[in-house]
Amino acid sequence: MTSELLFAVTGVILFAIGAAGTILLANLLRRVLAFNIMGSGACVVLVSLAQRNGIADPVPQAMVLTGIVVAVAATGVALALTRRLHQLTGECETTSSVEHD
Amino acid sequence: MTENIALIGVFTVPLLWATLAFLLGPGRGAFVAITGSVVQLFLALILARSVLVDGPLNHSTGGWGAPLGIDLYVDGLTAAMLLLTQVVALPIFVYARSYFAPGAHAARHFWPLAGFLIAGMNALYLANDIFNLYVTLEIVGLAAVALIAAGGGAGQVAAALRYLFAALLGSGAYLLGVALIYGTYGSVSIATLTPLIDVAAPRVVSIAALLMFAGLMLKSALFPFHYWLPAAHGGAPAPVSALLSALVVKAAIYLCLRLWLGPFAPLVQAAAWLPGVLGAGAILWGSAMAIRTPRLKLLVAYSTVAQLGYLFLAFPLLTPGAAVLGAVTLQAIAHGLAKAAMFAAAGIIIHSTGRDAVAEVAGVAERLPLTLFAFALAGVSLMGLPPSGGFLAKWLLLDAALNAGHWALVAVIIAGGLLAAIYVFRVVRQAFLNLPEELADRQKHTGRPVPRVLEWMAFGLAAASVLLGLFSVDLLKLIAVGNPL
Amino acid sequence: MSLNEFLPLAVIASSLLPGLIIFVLPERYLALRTALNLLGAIAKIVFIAMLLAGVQAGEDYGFRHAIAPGIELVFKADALSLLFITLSAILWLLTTFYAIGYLENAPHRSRFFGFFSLCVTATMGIAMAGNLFTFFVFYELLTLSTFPLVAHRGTPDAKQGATVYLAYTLTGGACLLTGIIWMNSLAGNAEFVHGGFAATIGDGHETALRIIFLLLIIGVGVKAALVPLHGWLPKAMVAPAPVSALLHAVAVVKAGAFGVVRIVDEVYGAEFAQSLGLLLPLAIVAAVTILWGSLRALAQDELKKRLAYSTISQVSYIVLGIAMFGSLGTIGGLVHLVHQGVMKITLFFCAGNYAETLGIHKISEMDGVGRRMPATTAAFSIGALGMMGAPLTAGAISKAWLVDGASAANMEWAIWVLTASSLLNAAYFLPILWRAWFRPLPVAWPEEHIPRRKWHETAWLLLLPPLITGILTVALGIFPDAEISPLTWACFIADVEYQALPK
Amino acid sequence: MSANLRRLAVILGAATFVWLLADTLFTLPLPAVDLRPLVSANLAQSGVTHPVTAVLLNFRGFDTLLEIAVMLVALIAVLASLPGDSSRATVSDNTDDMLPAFSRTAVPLMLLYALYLLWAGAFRPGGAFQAGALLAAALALLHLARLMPAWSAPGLLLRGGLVAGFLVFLGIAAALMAGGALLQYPPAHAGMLILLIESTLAVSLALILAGLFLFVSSDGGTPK
Repeated sequence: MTSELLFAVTGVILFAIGAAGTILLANLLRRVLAFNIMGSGACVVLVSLAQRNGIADPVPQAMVLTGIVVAVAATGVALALTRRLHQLTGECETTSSVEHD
Repeated sequence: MTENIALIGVFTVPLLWATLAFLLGPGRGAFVAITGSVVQLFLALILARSVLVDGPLNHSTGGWGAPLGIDLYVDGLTAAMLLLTQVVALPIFVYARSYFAPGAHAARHFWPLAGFLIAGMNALYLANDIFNLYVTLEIVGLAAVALIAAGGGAGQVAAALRYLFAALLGSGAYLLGVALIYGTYGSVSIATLTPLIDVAAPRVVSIAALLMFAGLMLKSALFPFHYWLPAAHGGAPAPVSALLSALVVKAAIYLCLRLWLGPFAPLVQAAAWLPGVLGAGAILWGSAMAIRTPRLKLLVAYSTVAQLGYLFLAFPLLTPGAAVLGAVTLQAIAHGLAKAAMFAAAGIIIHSTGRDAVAEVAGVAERLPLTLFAFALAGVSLMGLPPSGGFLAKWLLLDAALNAGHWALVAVIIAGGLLAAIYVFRVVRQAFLNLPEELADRQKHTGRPVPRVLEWMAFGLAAASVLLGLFSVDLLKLIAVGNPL
Repeated sequence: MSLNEFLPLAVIASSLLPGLIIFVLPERYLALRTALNLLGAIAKIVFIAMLLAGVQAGEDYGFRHAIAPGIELVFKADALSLLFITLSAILWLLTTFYAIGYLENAPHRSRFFGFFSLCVTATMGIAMAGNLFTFFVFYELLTLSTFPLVAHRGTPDAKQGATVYLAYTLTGGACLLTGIIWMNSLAGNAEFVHGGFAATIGDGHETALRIIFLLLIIGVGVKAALVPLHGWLPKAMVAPAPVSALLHAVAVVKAGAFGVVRIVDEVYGAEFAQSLGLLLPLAIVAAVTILWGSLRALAQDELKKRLAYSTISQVSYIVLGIAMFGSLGTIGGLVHLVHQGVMKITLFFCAGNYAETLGIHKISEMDGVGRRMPATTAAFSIGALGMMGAPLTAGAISKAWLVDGASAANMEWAIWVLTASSLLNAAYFLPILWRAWFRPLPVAWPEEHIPRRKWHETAWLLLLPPLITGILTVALGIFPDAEISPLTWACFIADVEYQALPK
Repeated sequence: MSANLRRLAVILGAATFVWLLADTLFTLPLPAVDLRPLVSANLAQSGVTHPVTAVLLNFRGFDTLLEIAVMLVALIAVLASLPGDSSRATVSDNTDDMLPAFSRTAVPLMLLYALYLLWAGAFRPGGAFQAGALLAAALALLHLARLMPAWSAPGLLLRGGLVAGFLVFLGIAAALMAGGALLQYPPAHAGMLILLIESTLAVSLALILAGLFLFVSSDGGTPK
C-alpha cells in the first residue's frame, strides 16, 4: 500500500480515537483535546486520499487550511466556556441532568 | 440580475449588519438588525417569486463554476426555507428589542451573534457544495452556542457546552464524510457528485453518507441524539430559544433532506425505514417528557423534540413521485412559526410571573389574554388541528402514509397529535384557573409588567402558523419547483 | 363574487367578524359589544331568510376555496344545512339576549362572547360543509372554541369538566380524521351528494368501508353523546347556563347528530349503508342511548344534570330516525333535530333562571317555585311536556313521525323503545312539575339574587327567551304543516333524499 | 448501562468503524474528477501564482469569507462568555526578566517574518493566516512576558481592527458583483485586490486570534 493510504488509515484511526474520547471523557479540557484529534484525523484523510497518485492537490490543502481555522475557532469557544463554567461551579465537567439550573 | 443580487444579499446583508452591530458596541445594533431583516425578507420574497416564475437559479461564486468554484443554488425548497427564516427572524428581533432589559448581560452580544446566525443559515440553504456547507454549519453552530451561553448561569453554560460538543462531534463526522467523498470522486460540488454516485458506488461512499447523516442528525437533535436540546433550548433567553427551536434545528434537517434526495438518493432507499423509526421514537418520547416536565420552557423544548420527529417520520414516504416533500416542508414551516410563537409567549408569561413553572401559569387567561391566545393558537398548529398549517401538513402526511399502506406511521401521527394536545392543554387549562392568593402576592414581587409589543409579536407568529393552513397553494407550488420528486 | 357565493360566506362571517372584534374590545365597552352581537345575530337571520327563499326556488348556493392542490374548503347551503343553520341562528339570537342578561357585571365577558360567536361560526360551518374535509375543519373548530366556555368560571371543577370534554372530543376527532382521510384515499376528496358517494367506490372495499363508517360514527358520536361516548356531557354542565343552553342542548350535540345524518345519507347513502348492514347496529346504539340516558336522568337531583341526561336520550331520537331505513324515519329524525332544540333550550333557560334568581340548583329545592316564578315555570312545564311527547307540543309531532317510521321500516322494537322512553321522560319530569306547582313554598330560597317586584319575577332579559321558545314549542305542535315549518322542510329534504314524498 | 460497559461499547464501535472504513480504502478507485489541471489552467487569471492561495482567495474564496465570519463569531462568543463585571485588566508585578528580555528581541523578528509570510503567500506557502497566527503569537508572548496587559472589553478602535479584515473582504466580494458574480475578480486587478484583502485580513486575524487568548485571561479565572 502507498504511503498516502497509510496516512489515510492513520487519519481514520486518529478520528476514531478522537471521537471516542469526545464521547467518553468527562473532563472538558480532555474533550477539547479529543475533538482536536478527531478534526485533524479528518483533515489527514482529506489531504492524503486526494493525492493517492503522488501529486499534491491544492484544493484539499486549502480546504484543510479552512478546516484548521474553524477548529481553532471552535476550540477557542470551548475553552472560554469551560473556563466560565469553572468560575461558576469550580469544576470542569458538565452534568448531564436536564433539570440542572 | 435582480434575483442574483437578492440571492447574494440574503446572506451578505445579515453579515454586514452583524458586523456593524458588533462595531457599535455591546447591547447596540437592534435598529440595524431590524432594518436589515426587513431588507432580507424583501430579498427572500424576490427570490421566491423568481423561482416560482423562472424555475431554479444557480450562482457561481467567483464566476468559475463547479467543480473548481463554489456554486449557490436556489430551488423551491431553498426559497421556502429562506422565507421561513426571514419571516420568523423579523418579529423575533422586534420582540428581543423590548424583551432584554437595557444593559442586560445576555443582550450585550445578542445582535451580532443573531446576525451571524441568520447569515450562516441563509448561506447554508444556498450552498451547493458539501465543504462550503461544513463552514456554514460551523457558523450556525458556534453562534447558537454563544447565544445560549451569553450572560447565563452555570446551568446555561453547561447546556451550551453540551450543545457545543454535540455540534462539534456532528460536524467532525460530517467533515470526515466530506473527506471520503472528495477522496472517492475528487469533487465536493453537489451538482457534480449527484450524477457520479449510483447504486454501484464503492462501499466507502455509503460509509461517508452514514457519517454525514449521523452528524446532521446529531445537530438536528433527532431522537436518541436529542439529549442536548431540552436544556439548551429550555435554558436560553426566550428570543434565543425561539430562534434555535424554530430555525436552527431545521437547517440541519434541511441539509439531511438535500443530501437524501440529491447525491445519496441511490444509496439511501434501502435504509429509509431508519429515520422513520427514530422519528416515531422522537414523537412519542418527546411528547411524554413534555407531558411530565414541571417547567414551562422545558415543556416547549421537549415539544420541539417531538415535532422534529414528524420531519424524519416522513423519510420512508419520500419516494419519487410522492408529494411528501411538500408536506415535510410545510410541517417545518408551520412548526417554525408556531414554536417561535410559543417560546415568545412562554417568555412573556415567565416575564410576568417571574417563575418558569407550569403551575404558575394560573390566572394568565385573565392577565395576559392575548399571550395565552397566541400560545393556544401555536398549540393548535402543533397538535395539527384545523385550520392550521400543522394540520394541513399532517393531513398530507397521513394521506401519503395511507396511500403507501404504512399503517404504523398513521398510528404514530394520530397518537402524536393527541399527545401534543395533552401537553398544550396542560398549560392552557392551568391558565384559565383563577390565580390563588398566595401566588398573586408572590408574583407582585417576582413579576414585571409586559410591553404590549411582545404580546403582538407572539400573536402575529401564532396567527401566521394558523393562517398558513388556509393559504398554502402557492407555497406548495413553490416547494415543488425543481425538487427531484 | 356572485350572490350565490356570497350568501354562505355572509352567514359564516356574520358571527365570525363580530366574534373577532369582540375579542379585542376592552371589557368596559358593554354597549358596543352588545350591539355587535345583536347586529351579527340579526344579519345572520336575514341572510338565512334569503337562502331559504332561494333554495325553495331551486337555487343552489355554494362557495369553494382551494387551500392546497387537491384540497378545497367547500360550503354548500342546501336544504339539509338550512334546517340546521336556521335553528342555530334563531336560538343564537335568543341566547344572546339571555346571555346579556345572565352575565350582567360578570367578569371576562369579552372572552365569553368572543368564543360564543366562534362556536356559532363553527356550527354554521359544520352545517354548510360540502365535503368531509370542510366538515372536519369546523367540527374541530367547534371543539376548540367550546373549551374556553366550559372552563370559563376558572374553578377547579370547571377545569376538570373542560379537560374531560377535551379528552372525549379530541379523541373522537382523531377517529374522525382517520376515517375521513381513509375515505378520501378511496374516493378522492369527494363531496356530499344525495344518495352518497361511497357506493361508487366499487366492490372489494366493503370491509374498509365498514371500518371507516365505524370510525366516522365514533367521531361524530362523541359530540352526539351516543352511549358509551356520552361521559363528557354531564361534566360539561359546569359551564354558565347560556353555554349549556345553546351548546350542550343545541350546537355541539346537534353538530354530532347532524354529522350522523350527513354520513348516513350523503356519504354512504341510506340504501348502500343498509346493504352494508350498517343501519341496524346504529339504530341499536341509538336505542340503548335513549333508554340509558332516561334511566340515568331519573337518578339526578341536580336540575342541569337531569336535563343533560335527558339531552343524551333525546338526541338519539334523531340518530334512531336516521337509522330507520325509509323516508318517514328520516323526516321524524330531522324534525326532532329542530323540535328537541327548541324544547331543550327552553328547559335550560328556565334552569338558568331558577339558579340566577333564587339560587336553585337542585330539584329538591324547587318546592313551590311555580308560585314564585309562574311564567318561568310555565315555560318549563311546556318544555317538559314537549319532551314527554304530550299532544299539542312539538314533541308529539316528531315522536309521531318516528313511530310511523319505525313501523314502516317494520322495526316494532323501536316503537317499544320510544314508548318506554316517553314513560321514563314522564317519570323524571312530572315530579319536578308537581313539586314546582303543588308543594308549599319553602321558608326561604337558597340565595335570592333578584328580589320579587310586581309583574317581575326575574330580569326581563332572562324571562323573555324561555317564554318565546315555550310559545314556539306549542306553535310547532299546533301548526306542524304551516307554510315553512320544520316538518314541511324535513319532507322537502326527505323528498330529495328518497326521491319520493312520504304517503 | 454501567460506565465500563458504555466505554467498552464505544471503543469496540470505534475499532469496528476503523476496520470497516480502512478495508474499503485499499480498494478505492482513483477519483473521476481531477481538479489539478483545472487549477493550473486558471492559475494565470487568479491573480496569484501559488495554487493554494489561488484556491483560498479566488477559486473557493467564498469558503474563506465565511471562515473569517466563523473566527469573528468565535471571538464574539468568547466576549459574550466573559463575566459581566470583568473590566479590570492588570499587569501583575514582573517576577523574572528572562522572558521579557527574550520577547523584546523575538517580537520584532516575528513581526518581520509575518510580513514576509504575507508577501510570500502570493507565490509560495504562506499568506494571511500564517502571518496572522505569527502576529497573534507575538502579542500572546508580550502578554505572557507581562509587557502588555490582558485585554478588557474592546473599545471602538480595537473593535474596528477586529472586523476590518472581514469588512474589507465582504465589501470587495460584494462590489465584485458588478462583474456578474460574488468575488468575481477582474483578472487584471485580481492580484492587487487579493493583496489588499490578505493584508487587512492578516491584521484582523492576528487581533482575533490574540483576542481569543487575551480577552479570556482578562479575568482572574478563579472560581467565585
